Amino acid sequence: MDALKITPELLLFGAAAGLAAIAAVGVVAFNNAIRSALCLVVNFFVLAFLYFTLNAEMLGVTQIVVYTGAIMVLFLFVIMLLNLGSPEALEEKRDWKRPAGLAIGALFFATIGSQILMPLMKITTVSSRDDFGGPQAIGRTLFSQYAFPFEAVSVLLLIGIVGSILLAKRRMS
Amino acid sequence: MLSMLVLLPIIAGIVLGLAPIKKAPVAAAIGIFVSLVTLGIGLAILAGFQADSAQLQLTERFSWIASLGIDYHLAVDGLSIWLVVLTGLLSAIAVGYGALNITSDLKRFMACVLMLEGAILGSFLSLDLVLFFTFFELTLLPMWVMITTWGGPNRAKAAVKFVAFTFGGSVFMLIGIFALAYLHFNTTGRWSFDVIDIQGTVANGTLWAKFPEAQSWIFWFFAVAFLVKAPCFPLHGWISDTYAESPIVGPILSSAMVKLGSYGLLRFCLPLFPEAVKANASLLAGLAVVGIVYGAMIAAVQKDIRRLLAYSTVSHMGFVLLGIFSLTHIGMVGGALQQISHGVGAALLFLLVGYLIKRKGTADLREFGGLKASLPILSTMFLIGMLGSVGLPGLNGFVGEFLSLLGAFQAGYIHVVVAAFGVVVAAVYLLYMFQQVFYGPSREEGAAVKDLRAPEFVLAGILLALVVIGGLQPNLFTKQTEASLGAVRGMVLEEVNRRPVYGKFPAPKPKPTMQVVG
Amino acid sequence: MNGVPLAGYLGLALFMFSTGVVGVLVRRNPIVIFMCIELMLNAVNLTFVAFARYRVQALPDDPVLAQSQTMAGQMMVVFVMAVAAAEVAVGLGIIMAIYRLRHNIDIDDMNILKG
Amino acid sequence: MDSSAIWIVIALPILGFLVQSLGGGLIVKAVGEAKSKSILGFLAVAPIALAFIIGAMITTKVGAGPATVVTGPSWIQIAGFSIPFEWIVDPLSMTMVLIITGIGSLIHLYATGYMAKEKDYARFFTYLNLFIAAMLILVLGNNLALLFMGWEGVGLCSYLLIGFWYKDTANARAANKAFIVNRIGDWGLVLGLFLIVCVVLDVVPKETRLLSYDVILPALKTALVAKPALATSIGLLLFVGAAGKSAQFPLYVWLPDAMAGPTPVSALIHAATMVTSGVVLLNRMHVVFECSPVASVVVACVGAFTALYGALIAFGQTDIKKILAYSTVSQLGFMFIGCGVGAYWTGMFHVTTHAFFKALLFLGAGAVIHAMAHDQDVRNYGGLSKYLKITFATMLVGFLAIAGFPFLSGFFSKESILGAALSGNQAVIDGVNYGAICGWVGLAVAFLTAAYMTRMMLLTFGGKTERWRTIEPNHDAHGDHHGLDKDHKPHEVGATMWVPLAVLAVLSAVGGLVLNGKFEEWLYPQGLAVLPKVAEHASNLQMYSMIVAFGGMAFGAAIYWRGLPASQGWDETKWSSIRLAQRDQFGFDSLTTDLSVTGGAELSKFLDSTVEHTVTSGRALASATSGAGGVMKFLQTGFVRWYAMVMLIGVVAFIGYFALAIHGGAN
Amino acid sequence: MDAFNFPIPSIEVAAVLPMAIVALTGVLALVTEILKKKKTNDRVITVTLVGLIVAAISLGLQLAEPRIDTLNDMVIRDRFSVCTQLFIVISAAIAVLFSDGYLREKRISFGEFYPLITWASVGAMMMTATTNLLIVFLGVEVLSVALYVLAGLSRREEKSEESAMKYFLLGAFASGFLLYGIAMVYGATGSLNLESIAGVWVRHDPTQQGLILMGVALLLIGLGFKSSLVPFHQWTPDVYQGAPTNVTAFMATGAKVGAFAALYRFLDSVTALGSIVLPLLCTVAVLTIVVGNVAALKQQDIKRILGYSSISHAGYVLVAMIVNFKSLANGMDTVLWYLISYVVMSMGAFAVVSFIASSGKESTKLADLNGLAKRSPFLAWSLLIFMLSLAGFPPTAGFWGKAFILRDAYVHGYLWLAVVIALNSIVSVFYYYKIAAAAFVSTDQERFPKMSKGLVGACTICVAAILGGFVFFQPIISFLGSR
Repeated sequence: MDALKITPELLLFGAAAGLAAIAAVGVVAFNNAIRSALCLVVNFFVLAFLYFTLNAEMLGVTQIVVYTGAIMVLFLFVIMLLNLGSPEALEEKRDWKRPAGLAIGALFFATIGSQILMPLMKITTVSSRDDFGGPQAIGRTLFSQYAFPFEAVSVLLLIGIVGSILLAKRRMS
Repeated sequence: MLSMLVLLPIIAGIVLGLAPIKKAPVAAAIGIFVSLVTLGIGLAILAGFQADSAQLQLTERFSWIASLGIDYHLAVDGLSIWLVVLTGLLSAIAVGYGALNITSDLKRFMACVLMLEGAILGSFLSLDLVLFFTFFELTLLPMWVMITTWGGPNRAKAAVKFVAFTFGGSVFMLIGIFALAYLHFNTTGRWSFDVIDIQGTVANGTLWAKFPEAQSWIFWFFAVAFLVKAPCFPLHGWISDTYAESPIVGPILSSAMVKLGSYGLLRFCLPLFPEAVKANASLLAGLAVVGIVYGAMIAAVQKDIRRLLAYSTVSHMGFVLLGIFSLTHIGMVGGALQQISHGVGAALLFLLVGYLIKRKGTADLREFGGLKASLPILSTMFLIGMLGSVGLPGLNGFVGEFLSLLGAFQAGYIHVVVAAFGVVVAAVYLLYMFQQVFYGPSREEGAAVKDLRAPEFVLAGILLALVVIGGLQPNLFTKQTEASLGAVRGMVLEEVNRRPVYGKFPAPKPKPTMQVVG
Repeated sequence: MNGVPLAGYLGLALFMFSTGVVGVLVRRNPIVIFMCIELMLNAVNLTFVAFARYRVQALPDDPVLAQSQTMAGQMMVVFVMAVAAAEVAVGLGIIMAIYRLRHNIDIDDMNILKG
Repeated sequence: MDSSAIWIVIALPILGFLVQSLGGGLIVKAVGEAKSKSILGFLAVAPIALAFIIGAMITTKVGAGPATVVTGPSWIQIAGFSIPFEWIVDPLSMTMVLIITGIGSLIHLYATGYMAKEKDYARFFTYLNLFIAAMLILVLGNNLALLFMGWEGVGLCSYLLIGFWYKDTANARAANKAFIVNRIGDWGLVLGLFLIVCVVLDVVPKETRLLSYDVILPALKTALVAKPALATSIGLLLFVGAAGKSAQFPLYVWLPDAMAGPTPVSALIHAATMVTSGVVLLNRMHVVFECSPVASVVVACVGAFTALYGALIAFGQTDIKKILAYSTVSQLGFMFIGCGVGAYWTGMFHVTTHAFFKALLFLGAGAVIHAMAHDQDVRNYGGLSKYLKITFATMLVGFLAIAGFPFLSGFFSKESILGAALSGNQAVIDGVNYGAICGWVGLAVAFLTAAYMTRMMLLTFGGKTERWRTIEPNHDAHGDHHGLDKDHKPHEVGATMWVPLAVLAVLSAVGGLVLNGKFEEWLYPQGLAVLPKVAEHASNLQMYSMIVAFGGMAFGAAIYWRGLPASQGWDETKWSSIRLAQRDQFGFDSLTTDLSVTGGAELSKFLDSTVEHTVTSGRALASATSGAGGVMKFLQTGFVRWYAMVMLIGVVAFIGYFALAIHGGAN
Repeated sequence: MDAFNFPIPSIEVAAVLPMAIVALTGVLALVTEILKKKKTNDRVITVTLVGLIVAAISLGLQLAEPRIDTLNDMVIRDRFSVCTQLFIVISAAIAVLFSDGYLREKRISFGEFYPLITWASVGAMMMTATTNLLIVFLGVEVLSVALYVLAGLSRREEKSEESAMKYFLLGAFASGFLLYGIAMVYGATGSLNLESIAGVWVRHDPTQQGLILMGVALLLIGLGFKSSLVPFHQWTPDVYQGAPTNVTAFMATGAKVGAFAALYRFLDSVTALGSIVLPLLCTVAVLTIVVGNVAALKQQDIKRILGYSSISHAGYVLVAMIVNFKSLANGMDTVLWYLISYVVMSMGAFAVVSFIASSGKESTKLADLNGLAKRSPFLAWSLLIFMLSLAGFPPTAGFWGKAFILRDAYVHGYLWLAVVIALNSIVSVFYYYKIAAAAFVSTDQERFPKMSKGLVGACTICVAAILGGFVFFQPIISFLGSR
């Protein structure tokens, strides 16, 4: 604990983390699906920022492009398409599952937290090279050591394409 | 020879089941032919059987699963020889009965009977535990098909009960089999599921000396399977529904099948777990006694004639178990003899009950009455069969019961006093049954029922003759078994290194030692 | 970003993950549930990156291996993103298909299959 | 004739049985029903008569030496235990052979007439011949197993014959009752056998014929002399068997009901032969009882009590066969007194004379019943001596014999029993001479016997009132006879029926005189095995006997000379409570029947509906399991969020478990 | 910068060849499907089957080969992976074999089914052939995403879509945990390889132990979901019931083999944590067995019953792994035999059930099987044999599977688990019985469609495998490379 000094970096992290946390809560708390989605976008942006703070520039960029740019747009698109934007479209009931879910979630948080956060509290120094997150490093690794998973993902994406076509196309038989 | 005995009916059954035979008489003819050939082989084996020896005869042994030491191993000895003949006989009777009475899908019926016969024979002849288990379980399938296809209104329930009980018992035996084989492996460094091998290790004491605490539970795991089959109180729950709901051929064949229980005890439990047997003999004899009296009491309040006889089976098999667990020579011979006697006697009664049901269309005792007038031959046969079951001296039921009780008495079991009382209750329910069916005012409306036709008479007559012969000359049925029983008894009672060992019999003739045991 | 403890990132990630989990439990809109799952995945991604940045020195002094281990975390993130994309495509497809069939995607209305 | 001819004696009735059973139907078919009866009748009587002749010839050769054993093939033969078919030819067995075949052939002859109108003629004689065969096996078998075979065989025939008219359910019930009560006795007998085997084996370990008399009797003597307790156990167990077969209290209950059978059956089986098997058994196994005063006392006392009890009940009966049945019970009690006090031969003496006069009485009663269209109620009789002269005359002899009229057969045999009881001191425990007490009881019973027999005779034959004329004719159940109309006169029976009556009357009259005092020498030439001889005569006993006999008769005559007293008439509400109690066997039969039958049935039903229905059938287990299945079905709600929550609970449980594990002994 | 110049890893073609063949088969099938002119899918099927058979041959040739680690240690070829991959391919092939008739009767003309099922197989195969968590994750996702789609294949049926939705949401939820677990393990060891766990655990470093334990727990949850272990099993019956029967068949067999293989690899790597993991695993195994069997008792839907039955079988397999925990390689025969016998018997059962579908309708209540024995005795008897095998009766392959689990349980001191299995086997008889018996109830209704050759072929293969597997146990297990 003694090592923890208040530094500008820490303050900046705190602010970002707070924003991310608030956004995350917003995803769950807003009844309106669009608001949830927008909160998620905010959250993803902050995450991208945090990746930058961790020197993982490539991932930060990808996060913005893939998640915020593609995935979340897809979400919003579907929400709009199905006209689920208004709160009336899908009324959220308050039932016993809410407090129960919250309680169990809190228990989950507490248990894992107690196991991984406490022992790691002291670690404040980074251990990897600062350039570890650059596009070059990523690219070299991806196409050498990670060639196999790279190919595997191609199968996965193919499934995604075929599958989404299959599920979305109008001709049912 | 033995393979032929086992495989002929099974293969014939499968072929018959698959063959596109449309005409019932053809199927009947094939069924009768195969069953008679099987019976003939059985009789030939009996004729060539060397009576004074406990030796395993006609051994056939091939490696099946080499890495585990599981063999295809068949052989016959005194414990099994008569059961083999009994099975062949009852199957022939069942086939004959089926040919006369089954109207729907006779082909499949014949296939079932033949497969069941093969499975029972296989169980009696297998010396490899896994092979035995296979045949033991294989008996369930044809029986199940028989119940579900030709059974009574509650056949579904009865069938599942039958399967669940039997399987429930045997699945524990499966654990026991593999545990035992493992212990044998651990002792000798060699995998084997062969009774002969394992018994050798038991006989020289190495196996249980190394694993003394395992003996008791493995014994019970084996015993439960056999006690369910036997059926021994309190594991007899399947028999009532099974007998009442299956076609009458079911109980007839089951009269051979339940012997798998007592045979299994003799073949496996006694030689392999001598100390556990000695420790638990009194308890098991006690269960047998409870079964004798309890079965008789429950039988006495049954309304369905087949249920009554089912409980009578519980009661009668109690004598078998009592005799076996007396661990005296007389008792064991009595038990072994009672197996055959009950097989013949119960089959006869069920056959006759089948005739009755066919004539009256019901098995409810209250619906019968006064049939003696119109069915003189049937009633006479029934009377003799019933008296055999009651245990009248001169008929076959008596000798086995008498010797079992005497053996148990010699062993110092005080429960004999109660068991002997079971004979009284047996008279109660059997006479009651006879009275309900044949005595009293006639209850027939319209045309009188017809007495036995010639083929029906022949079927019952064969069994009836055996009932009488078995009562007057029981030696015929005991002389082949005595040497083997003596050996088994020695395997239990002798000191570790003096125990007889399968395959190494210079086979001293069983000594007539009759000390009180226990 | 010296001075920021690893536990900070991990704690944030854990919080996001837990929030996502709670969201799955309490929301009825399958799209939102799915978004919550995305939240969980992103939390895990953050964990990976943080570990990649902070944790590799604990391992033997083999620079190549050390680098390889550093990269492993980032690689995970890359592939998780790809997987998320495929999942989103299929997941939203399923939601669309259901919507076409019953014009309602309330998760609590879906229990033909039960018992 | 050589002893081995005994095979022929046994084979003859078996042959008759086979001919009747297998050929009966064929003969009927071949010659027609009417003609067949004479053929079948001849085929039934001839083997028995022939057996009697051969038996008699063998008997003449039987001397005082050791018994001859004729051995045949083995029956049960296993290592260490064997039971051969072997026959013992000795005075005891031959006495019984003569009674069985002699009386048997007479009764067969009688039955050809009595059953003449019966459809199932062949079946009747099948059973009857089988009975003779079984009875012969019982008495001739040289081991207890053969005895048991015969024992059960006669029980079976008794069962079959009691239920001969099976269409009446009551008859079937009576048959069942007889068989089952006998089985209770057999229970004791079998256990006794087992005990004997064990005891004998200790003495002669090498022997295998562990039930043969020539082996066990000496062995038992050796073993039991020093062990009276063991002897008592064996003795009592055997006595249970004997009491069952010989209708001793409390196992007598089947015998009165057994009267449901045709009357010749009652005469042969339930009076002359089968019921005396118990006495035969006691004579055979006397060694055991000699070694056990306790068992002897029990035998004597039960006998005395039974004698008294039977006699008392006989007063309350109105059915002529029932009167005779209780009389039989009572007389059997006498025999057991004799055996109990150690004078086994007196029991046999009484067996013999009783066979004569009781058979005679039963057959006579049969003739009466026959004449009265199967009405058996003595209240419906009266004044029959006029119509049934021969019957009356012969029955009178029988009556006098049983009543103890001096110098008739019953007088001698009864007197020898009582004499042995009063003078002997075998049945003594702790100085109390139970034998003597039994003797005095017996004397009282003799009085009662004379009285109730007088009652029966007077109600049947005496008086002027022909009560049957005023009674609604009784249509019997099996309907083979016409009812007796008011105008109809009772007819005397035909020759086939009265000839046996006459023969038996002669035997009853002179049998005692001829045989008196000879039985001891005849049956026990070497004396008893352990005990000293018992004197047969007590001082003044003859006088006492005469007094009680005449007293009894006078007592009976005083009441019944004029006919039926109203206090015993048809209106049973007017009966005195004592008389009612006598009629109802003092409530014993209904009590035991209720207790055993109803109680047993209730217990069985209870077990059936509880243990059997729920436990052993696996129902309880099955429903519990399926209930658990229902709970799981309920938990499978079909809601995704619920599943997710269950998953998360699982997750928390998992991680919680690991979190705790790390503290509680990781590694 | 040069430090990032990782060398191109060595590639042993043989090790990845089967997966590559199957993946390419999918592509080829897709192309064939796109190019097809006629309405039939015959060509697609031919292509798929040929591809799968070629893959099977390439696997068969590698059965006895030594272990290879290739592609940066991301792919392992050893006996276990080859065997399980073979099982997966067999499973897919049989599913393909009977699918044509089924899909036609269901009026589902999507030829895309065939490429998707081959790709799903690729995912399952990836799971078996690696100890790298990234590959495990990707395998899980490839398999799952394909199955999400396949579950919703019957677009007109609400239950199909519902099952797809449930499967998808819960599956993604579970992958989240799996992934988080991977992150923990990575955080502790710095490696994505399972084999690194043991080495780190023994250091007793408190900063690592917590991470490892949490990681292990979360991985277990993720894999437990795929293998449907209690309490992560609830999706199973619903999805099995709702998905088209041929898809369910593959889900219950091929996908399960993949899941168990991953579980096997995972358990193999955490032996060092035995004292902590085992009690939990035992509890889970018992719960899984009991819940699966007991819940099946009350069911009326055949596919649901089979779903619960597959849960209980998961428990049995878990027991096989638990009792051999200290040295899983020694128990490999047991696990492998159980898996292959389970694949054929379960596949066969679903194949028969698929016969119910007729003219676009499919109701899988027990009563819908009535009359099968009359319509097609062959199928009814096949079904009976499958049920016998599932219940573990001789003479079927399932008997050996159960027997060896019981043996192993006893040998390694888990007699009580053997007894639990024995007791539950008794329970299982009741519901297997219900299914078999339903087929033999005769009705005159002619509801069943024309029998397709593929169905007959699939059933024949399964029956032959089950009966042959009993008799020829020795040659088969030798062929699978047993020592």
